[in-house]
Amino acid sequence: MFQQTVDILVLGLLAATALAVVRMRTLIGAAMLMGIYSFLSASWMLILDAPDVAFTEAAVGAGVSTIFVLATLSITTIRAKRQTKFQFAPLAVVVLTGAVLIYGTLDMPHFGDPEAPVHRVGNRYIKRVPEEFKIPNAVTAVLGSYRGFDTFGETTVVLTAGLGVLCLLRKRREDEPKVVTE
Amino acid sequence: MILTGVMAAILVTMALALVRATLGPTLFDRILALNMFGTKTVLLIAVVCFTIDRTDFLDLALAYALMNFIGVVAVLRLFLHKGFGEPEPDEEGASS
Amino acid sequence: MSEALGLYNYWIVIFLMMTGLYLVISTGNLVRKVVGLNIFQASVLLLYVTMGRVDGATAPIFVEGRETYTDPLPSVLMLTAIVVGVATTAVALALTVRINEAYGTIEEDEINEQEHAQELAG
Amino acid sequence: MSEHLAVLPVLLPLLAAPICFLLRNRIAAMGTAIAVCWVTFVAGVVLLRTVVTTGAPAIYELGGWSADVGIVYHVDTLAAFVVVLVSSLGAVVLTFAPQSIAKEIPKEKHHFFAALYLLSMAGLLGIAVTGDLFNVFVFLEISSLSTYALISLGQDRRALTATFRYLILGTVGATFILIGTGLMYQMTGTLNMAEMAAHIRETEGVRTVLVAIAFLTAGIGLKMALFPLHAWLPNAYCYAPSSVTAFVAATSTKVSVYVLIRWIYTIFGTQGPGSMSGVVVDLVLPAMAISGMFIASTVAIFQTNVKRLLAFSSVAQIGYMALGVSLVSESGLTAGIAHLFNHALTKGGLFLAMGCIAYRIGSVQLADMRGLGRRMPVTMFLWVLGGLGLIGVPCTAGFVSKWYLVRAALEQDALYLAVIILLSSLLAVIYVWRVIETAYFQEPPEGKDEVTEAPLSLLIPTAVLIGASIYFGLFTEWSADVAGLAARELLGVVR
Repeated sequence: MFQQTVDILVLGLLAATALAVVRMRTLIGAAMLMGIYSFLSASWMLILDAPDVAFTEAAVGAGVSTIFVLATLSITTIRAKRQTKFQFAPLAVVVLTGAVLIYGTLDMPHFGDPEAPVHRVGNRYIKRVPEEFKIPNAVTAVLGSYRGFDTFGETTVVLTAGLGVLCLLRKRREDEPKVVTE
Repeated sequence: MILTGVMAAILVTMALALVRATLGPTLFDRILALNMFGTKTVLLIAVVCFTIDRTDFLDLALAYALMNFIGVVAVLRLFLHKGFGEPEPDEEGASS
Repeated sequence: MSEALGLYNYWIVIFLMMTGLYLVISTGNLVRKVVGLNIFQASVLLLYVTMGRVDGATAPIFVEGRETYTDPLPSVLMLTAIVVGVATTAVALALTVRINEAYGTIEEDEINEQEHAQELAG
Repeated sequence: MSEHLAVLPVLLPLLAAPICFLLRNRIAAMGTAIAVCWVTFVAGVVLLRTVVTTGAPAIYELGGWSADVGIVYHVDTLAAFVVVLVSSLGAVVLTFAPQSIAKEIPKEKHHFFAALYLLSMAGLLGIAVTGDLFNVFVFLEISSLSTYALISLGQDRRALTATFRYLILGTVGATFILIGTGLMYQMTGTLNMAEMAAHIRETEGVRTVLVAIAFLTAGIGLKMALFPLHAWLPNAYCYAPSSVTAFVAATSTKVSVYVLIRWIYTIFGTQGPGSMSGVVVDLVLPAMAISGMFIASTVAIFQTNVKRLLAFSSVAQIGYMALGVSLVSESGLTAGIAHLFNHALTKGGLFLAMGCIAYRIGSVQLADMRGLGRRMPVTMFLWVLGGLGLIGVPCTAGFVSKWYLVRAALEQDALYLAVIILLSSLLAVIYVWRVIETAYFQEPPEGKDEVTEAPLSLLIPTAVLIGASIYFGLFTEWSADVAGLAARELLGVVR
């Protein structure tokens, strides 16, 4: 009962934050609400017994992403144009996509079901990690060894993004971005 | 039982902070709301740790507090010269 | 009733994802687009983490006296996805900075106007 | 050495990328990158030979963990074929690049170009060989992020906005793929594609899996620019640096088509009990493919920028591949796979020819190409050969794959499909003819500097690709036979 009440409350708060981000007109406000959203989703992850993700989301999602957005705002502009007219098409796309997803949930195993097929590989890890590794954290073992190649890929993604950002923001020596007339 | 009550109180406070962050109107209001929200998250985590009986996760709360602190300092540094007092411009042509 | 309670979490997560997606495709401001993308991706994390949950279990960090643990694999996948998300955000924001330098605005319609003028001139 | 062959084509460019960046010297960086690309190509060819001669897929367990807990590389004929395709085109285009980017990219960014190019190639190769669904997502993001950065190197400021649009749509596509992967994982409890396929047969008609298929198809459709989802492609191709356009056009969308084939045939299954991709294959894919073939070709006719003309032509050609994939027959799939390869050669060659033209006249507008047939005879001759390949004239590679496609349509008594294929080829005749007419039968514009032929270092790679597209049109043993072999493997017709 406790679990369900907390679920409903925290999820409701998350939904309210997401709506507030959409309604938010000022850019700094949107960035801050994004940070709040990340903090809140990180708390919910902890309630769902995923402390490792909660930790990373708080540091990377709430911390780094928000600061990136705010830094961008501080060197570009904090002005946002007010959206004049309401567009129907995006809402239609989103409602349709959401309806398809909800249709998909109807056959899903229920939340928290220990018999759900999703735990097939997870249970193998739970069984094998204490035997094969001397560390208590199963997530670390999977991240570092069983699926270490994904982690390597993840590091490469960071390298790629770093190179991309450096390449984009490096000032050209000769000139500013120019208008090429054809 | 008492933990449930505490949890509910924290969630209500979070909702109030969210309202302030949404309404603004000044940048300073938003930064304070963000900071307060972060503090409430730290408390929420502490309560959750006791309810699920894994007090070893209390370390997480420490990390959150740190993130919160750094975040607010960073925000204040970034907007040092933007002026916190006035409502933010949200329209083309509004004074900045 | 149990149907609704068992799937309630998923439905809210879907609502969150769609809110993010709506912001991405409806707004003309580049920074708000990036914020929307962030919300969209952060909500997908919740979808995965929700799947990994097991009733009555505890986090997959082994301790004495606990037998059931939640699924570690969704956590592992989402740790990767968080980093991928922030990497994408960084590149998108760097592009926004450059676009602001080149066009003097981060509003899509104003950029389109300028591009149209450039097309006619060239 | 040989037991690590499967992982070698991915690791070589991946590890060489940071080295290229750290070298900082642009000549050293580009030289290293070119050398690594060619070594990767050799490794890819050896890998394909091994897979074809042993007759069994090469399996590589990363970190020594077997498929039930770890990530495995699973290289069958199709995967090895795509590895050869990506590495060969990557190597040829990169050989073209140094001289071309010298004019288009500021000198201090050349080592970035080399590193990002290698990362993009490594990402694409990683997608080709992996047997793990989540690993596909990770490598897709590596290749996408580096491609965004490469496209943004374009000279025109519109390259930035084109990249931004590509980034938003590409990330939405990738997130759709992530959602689809999550739903598949939720219902099967595994990420290994082979194991997933086995479990999916047990869960016949589960609605969650159907939705997962829809999301995976929509996501990869965005990435491969399937017709109504192609909005990012024309401007991205148009304003990217010449060599980037050639590389991306030749490899990136093709690898996405490969991913679609892999999912439909390996995971979802196409026939027998428990096959789930019915609606996608029967209805969605053909409809998108055919509308793309017509509408994109028609739009291409009205373009005044030749690079954008070729970009719309790419959207149309993706339609041919998707149509071949959707026919679910040996010749249909062979046609799709062969067209993947043939179109990569042809379009790669054409965009390189555009690079030669941009190098000399500094523009890719149709109006500036007037009379170019006399001033740059070799380049324009190569362009014409490539254009004929786009149309599908006999003796070009484009003909071979379209021939297979028509044959597959006739096998299924779908005469209307054969007619549609021929009609849409007529549209290709029109847009290719517009360029030929401008280049050969119009007077050069007055008052412009005299233009000479492009330097050999640009012409030779162009000639290699165009020549290869003619070669594989005349001698089909290699390309079409390997494609046929891959198709039989996918359909479960064991050799």
